[in-house]
Amino acid sequence: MKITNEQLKEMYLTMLKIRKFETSAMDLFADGKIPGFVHLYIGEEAVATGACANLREDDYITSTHRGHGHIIAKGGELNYMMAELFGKEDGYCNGKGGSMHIADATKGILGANGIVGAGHNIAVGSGLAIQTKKTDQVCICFFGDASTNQGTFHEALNLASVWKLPVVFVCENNGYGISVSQERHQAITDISVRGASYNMPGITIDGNDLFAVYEAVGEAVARARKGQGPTLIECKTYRWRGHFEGDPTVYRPEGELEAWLKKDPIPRVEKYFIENELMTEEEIKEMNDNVDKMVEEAIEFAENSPIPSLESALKDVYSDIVEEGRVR
Amino acid sequence: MKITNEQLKEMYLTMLKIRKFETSAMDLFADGKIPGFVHLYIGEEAVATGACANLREDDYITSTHRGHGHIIAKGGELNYMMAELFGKEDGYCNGKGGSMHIADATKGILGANGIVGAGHNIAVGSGLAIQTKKTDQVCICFFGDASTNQGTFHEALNLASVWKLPVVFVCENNGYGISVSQERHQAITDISVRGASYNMPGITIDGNDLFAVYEAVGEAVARARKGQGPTLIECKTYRWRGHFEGDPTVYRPEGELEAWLKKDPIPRVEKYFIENELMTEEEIKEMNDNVDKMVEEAIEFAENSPIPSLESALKDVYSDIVEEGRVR
Amino acid sequence: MKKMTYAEGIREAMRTKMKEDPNVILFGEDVGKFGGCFGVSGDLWEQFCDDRVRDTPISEGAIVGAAVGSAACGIKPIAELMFIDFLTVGMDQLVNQAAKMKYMFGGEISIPMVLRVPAGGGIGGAAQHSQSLEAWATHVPGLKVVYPSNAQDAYGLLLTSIDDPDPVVFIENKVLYAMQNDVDENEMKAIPLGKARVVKEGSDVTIITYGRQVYDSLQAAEIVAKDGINVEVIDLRSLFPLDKETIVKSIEKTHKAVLVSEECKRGAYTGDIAAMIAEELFYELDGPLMRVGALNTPIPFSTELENYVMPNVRDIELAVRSLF
Amino acid sequence: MKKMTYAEGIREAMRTKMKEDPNVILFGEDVGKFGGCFGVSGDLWEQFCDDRVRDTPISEGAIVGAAVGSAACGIKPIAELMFIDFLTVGMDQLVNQAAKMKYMFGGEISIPMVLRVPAGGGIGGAAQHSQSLEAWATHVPGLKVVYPSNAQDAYGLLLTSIDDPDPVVFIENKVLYAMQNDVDENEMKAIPLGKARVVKEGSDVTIITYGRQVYDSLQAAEIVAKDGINVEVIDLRSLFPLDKETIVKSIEKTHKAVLVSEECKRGAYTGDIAAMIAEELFYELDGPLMRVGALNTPIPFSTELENYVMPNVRDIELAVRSLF
Ligand SMILES: Cc1ncc(C[n+]2csc(CCOP(=O)(O)OP(=O)(O)O)c2C)c(N)n1
Ligand SMILES: Cc1ncc(C[n+]2csc(CCOP(=O)(O)OP(=O)(O)O)c2C)c(N)n1
Ligand SMILES: [Mg+2]
Ligand SMILES: [Mg+2]
Repeated sequence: MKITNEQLKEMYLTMLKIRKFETSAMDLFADGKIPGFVHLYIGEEAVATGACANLREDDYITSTHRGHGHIIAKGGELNYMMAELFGKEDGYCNGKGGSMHIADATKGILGANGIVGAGHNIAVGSGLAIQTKKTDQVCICFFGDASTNQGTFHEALNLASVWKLPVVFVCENNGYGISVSQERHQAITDISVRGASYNMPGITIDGNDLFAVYEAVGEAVARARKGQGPTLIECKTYRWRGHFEGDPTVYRPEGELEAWLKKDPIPRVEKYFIENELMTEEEIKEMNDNVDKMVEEAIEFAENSPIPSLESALKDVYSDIVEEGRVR
Repeated sequence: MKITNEQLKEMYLTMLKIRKFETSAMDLFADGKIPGFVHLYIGEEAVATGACANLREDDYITSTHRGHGHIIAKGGELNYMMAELFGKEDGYCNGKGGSMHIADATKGILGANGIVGAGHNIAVGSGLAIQTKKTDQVCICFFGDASTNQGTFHEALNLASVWKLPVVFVCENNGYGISVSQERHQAITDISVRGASYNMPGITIDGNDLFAVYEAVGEAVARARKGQGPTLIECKTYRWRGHFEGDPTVYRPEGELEAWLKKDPIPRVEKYFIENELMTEEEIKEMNDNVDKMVEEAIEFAENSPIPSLESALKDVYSDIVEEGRVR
Repeated sequence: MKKMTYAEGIREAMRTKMKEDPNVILFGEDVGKFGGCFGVSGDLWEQFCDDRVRDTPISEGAIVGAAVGSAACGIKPIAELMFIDFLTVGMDQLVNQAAKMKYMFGGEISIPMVLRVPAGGGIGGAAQHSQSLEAWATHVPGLKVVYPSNAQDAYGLLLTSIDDPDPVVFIENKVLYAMQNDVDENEMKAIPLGKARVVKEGSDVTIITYGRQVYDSLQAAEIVAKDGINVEVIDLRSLFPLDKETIVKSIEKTHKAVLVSEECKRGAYTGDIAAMIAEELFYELDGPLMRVGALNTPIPFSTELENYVMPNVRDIELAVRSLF
Repeated sequence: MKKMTYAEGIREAMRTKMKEDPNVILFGEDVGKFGGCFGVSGDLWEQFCDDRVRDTPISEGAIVGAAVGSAACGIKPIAELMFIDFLTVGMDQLVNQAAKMKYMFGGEISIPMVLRVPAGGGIGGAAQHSQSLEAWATHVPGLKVVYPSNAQDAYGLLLTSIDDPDPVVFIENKVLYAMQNDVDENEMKAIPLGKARVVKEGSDVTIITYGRQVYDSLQAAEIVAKDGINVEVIDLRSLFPLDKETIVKSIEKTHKAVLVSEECKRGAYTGDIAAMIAEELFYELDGPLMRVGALNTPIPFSTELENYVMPNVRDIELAVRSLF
């Protein structure tokens, strides 16, 4: 699979958007501007970016509680995302969803999800819809290592494989489910071995290597488009922050984070740009500045967006029924 | 593992008890004496028998909707079983459970189960209890091929393996989940490959070969008793009858049943007895007659047992609360 | 007028919609060649083949989840669970996904799925195959809950449910499957959700019920009619949306009500309706709100015990009489 | 008197029982070194180590199932689900196994397990992390359902629940975790299930509530007291067994009732209690049975919307006033 320079720059831009969006979300949460739970994607940017770079706008993804990265990579707009994190009216969900429930139907984003393991079968359903409509779309299902112990993982992979559905299962193995390390939540090292249970190809790659992710997912997407069925891809990566903002990460062995910080996926691409003379230091800096601006704009957009009207709380429970509100 | 002659005769007796109990249940259901659903074990006798022959009375089993064979093999008494099938007061559950819900705590039988896949995690719990009490008991978990697509299978095997619980997972692969053949419910041939997903030993054996079952489960039980963790054993077998009594089995390819009838596990043992001069034809006949009598007695016991009192319907919902009944 | 069973009503509604719209598909355990555990899908597989009538593995989570996901992508899935008792296995997908997605996502995504679930006792199925769990579903904002009592309603309500943009839990009563009803061939059409049917008009007391208990209620009404008690019987047809208007009108007339369902009484949905009446129509009432349900036990296996635990005509009759 | 948080009350009850009986164990996601998502298990892992305080994989079915199976084999497991919303994932094991085993098996097997589940809104958790699902559990014969409102009750009720031979769903309110209450050190002992507490005596109207709404109800009572309305507030403490006696006595005195919970109103357990009152105590009532609950929507994320959807002091006040 060949990556054009344009594609690579596009991907780099995406990674920057994720990194900077998340860094801002981190600060805003600390400042008390974002309520609820926030799970950041910092350190894992290459996975969502490399994977989604293989998708068309009419392809689908399902996401997780740690969804900002997936959504940005699939084309989600920073303004609406940030406004949603703030719980504002102009947010993707009009303030009703928050960080864990962002969706964008127009971009095939079937939603972040607060239930670990729930996306797996939604992705299967998406594959079923594609197969029923006989199009060549695909769906990428993103999920964490710990979610692969959920029964839904098993049921989804089994069904996708029996029905040969166009779903690519992308596991983000960041070594932990909250505080529980992989070796304490499953007795295997490579989650990709689980593909064999469904006679499904399974591979393990370096999830901090944008090129590796792009390529592996690209092949799987091509197979899926051709009706050759699903694939399981395990991307080894690491989350830099705690599980959610506020997590003191007492469970991390010393030095672990530091070792992973060295594997930061972003400088790896920058180095490639420089070495291959695709971008200059200045161009890189400019792109960074641009993204900084985008994120600032998003924050401004979010700050300026109104608080949702109270009546809006009653809307969209059903398509056709709106119950009465409070008298108070 | 060496089998003594006594053990072998005991196992043969067990197989006969299962076969004849089930054949009677079949007739009684046809005669309208047994209400509800009845799932028969005919053809699969070697699995339960060979497996349970490795267990002590204080070991545990969990069973399924097709549970009669497991229960007999673990020492369940025909009288109480038959009375339960009739829904009578002297049945194992005082008529409240029926075919799908027979248990005998004194024999470590944690219950047949009407929910496909529910036994898996109950077995895990049993293993957890054993580990907590630090005894050398084990639990055998019986389940069908189609149940291995239930999320519970996955969660149970994963947890049993992470915690190294003394559970032996015995899969009865009879080729079908109701009307759906294995190739249509999963994309694999040998279910034992799924052990690898949990770093758990997995083997496939001929489930109609009593010796093979006895030996394979024996090794797994020994491992479990020593604290070396769980094992997955797939026993290939076949159910001679429909899924439940009344099933017209339209889904079976021609000749399939006939081929399996030839692999009847019972004559295989009889042949061994004769060839090795362990039992004469007459002794075999005598044992058969004895079992016929046992089953007849069980039917008589069931027929003579009273219908449960209506007030009993209100008992045993809780240990300490009995609500009011009907006024009517 | 022609005869049709309840199961046929359901099947024909599926056939009608599947013929009309290639995006309507059916899947579940053994719904294909086998024709469904209760024979409801029957010959649909022969007509629509593997792609549109699919046998699934035993994976209720995946069944409900696939319904949610495909519905989110523009398909109109009908998913069948073999027994409502197995909803426990696919509950997350129904409650946390299907019911909430439209709301959580600010209206972005609709889930036009139907989940068909056979419910109720009366077939010796014992504790894990006989439950009535409609109360769980009615308690979940975002779900619609339909429970037909006869072939014509089953047909008309399922047509509507399949077309409905929201997730519908379509509850079918196992004992009714084989029951034949007269259907009016000119009236084989969609029935809106949220419209109850006054099965029998009366002036003295209102029985509010649905599903199988409609028949028991009518019988009880006949019995007490001999003593001059004129019962009105309302078949709710859909539990949510609830036809409050019809309930209110009836109670304003009769000033008495008996609520009947097969649910175990504690926590039954009839309790919620009774509570609504006790809150909003209190001054219309001139007697206690009686409720008839199953006893608060799991459903026992033995036929005699099951019959004792389940509500019957006599229980309804006594509840009605207690008000006079 | 000393101060104790609700979370501490729960933790100390577990500690007491774990010290007393080696068969009491605790497991769930991140309950070990991490100390639990809400810090409830705290330092228990340090005291009792890996064997008795176990982190599990993310597998709610296995967590509840392991509780059922180990309880059936003579252990007294305490299983924690991180949020009650995840009950949907382990529902089968609770409803079809734990609740029914004793009955289905004719009394042969008991399931002395406790399932601890944090419930309710108020922390910006949005639709999938804020539900109140007690009504589901109360509708299942075989389950006991406990819902403490303060540290002392949490302690005493959990002691009893751990010793109870039947499965107990022990519901904890997230917002209360950090709330400090005065506890009477001489009264740190088991509280029987099924005994409500009259938190405030009154003569004019009875508020029946539990959990977090006890505090809102007391505040509302204070507000209306200024206008001479003397409210009695009952904290149910256990939803099943239900202390009917205390309810009956109070209503025989006040003849009016308001039922308050955080559940969305449709299908709430308060409806069942209201229905019971409307059936059995109708002639004691001299006004509508008022109910206060959350709106019938999923819980929205934005703080303002969440506050609007959730019931509050003003709603209770208005419900009380409407009766005078
Ligand atoms: C059904 C369910 N169980 C538990 C949780 C609580 N929870 C949220 S995220 C998480 C850990 C998920 O780990 P993993 O799948 O590896 O994803 P990561 O957070 O590492 O990206 C847990 C336990 C949940 N949200 N849903
Ligand atoms: C959760 C659940 N789903 C579906 C069923 C209906 N059902 C009962 S047995 C069965 C097939 C089981 O197949 P398998 O596990 O292979 O066991 P076998 O019947 O072949 O022994 C099905 C689908 C059930 N009882 N429980
Ligand atoms: Mg992880
Ligand atoms: Mg099978």
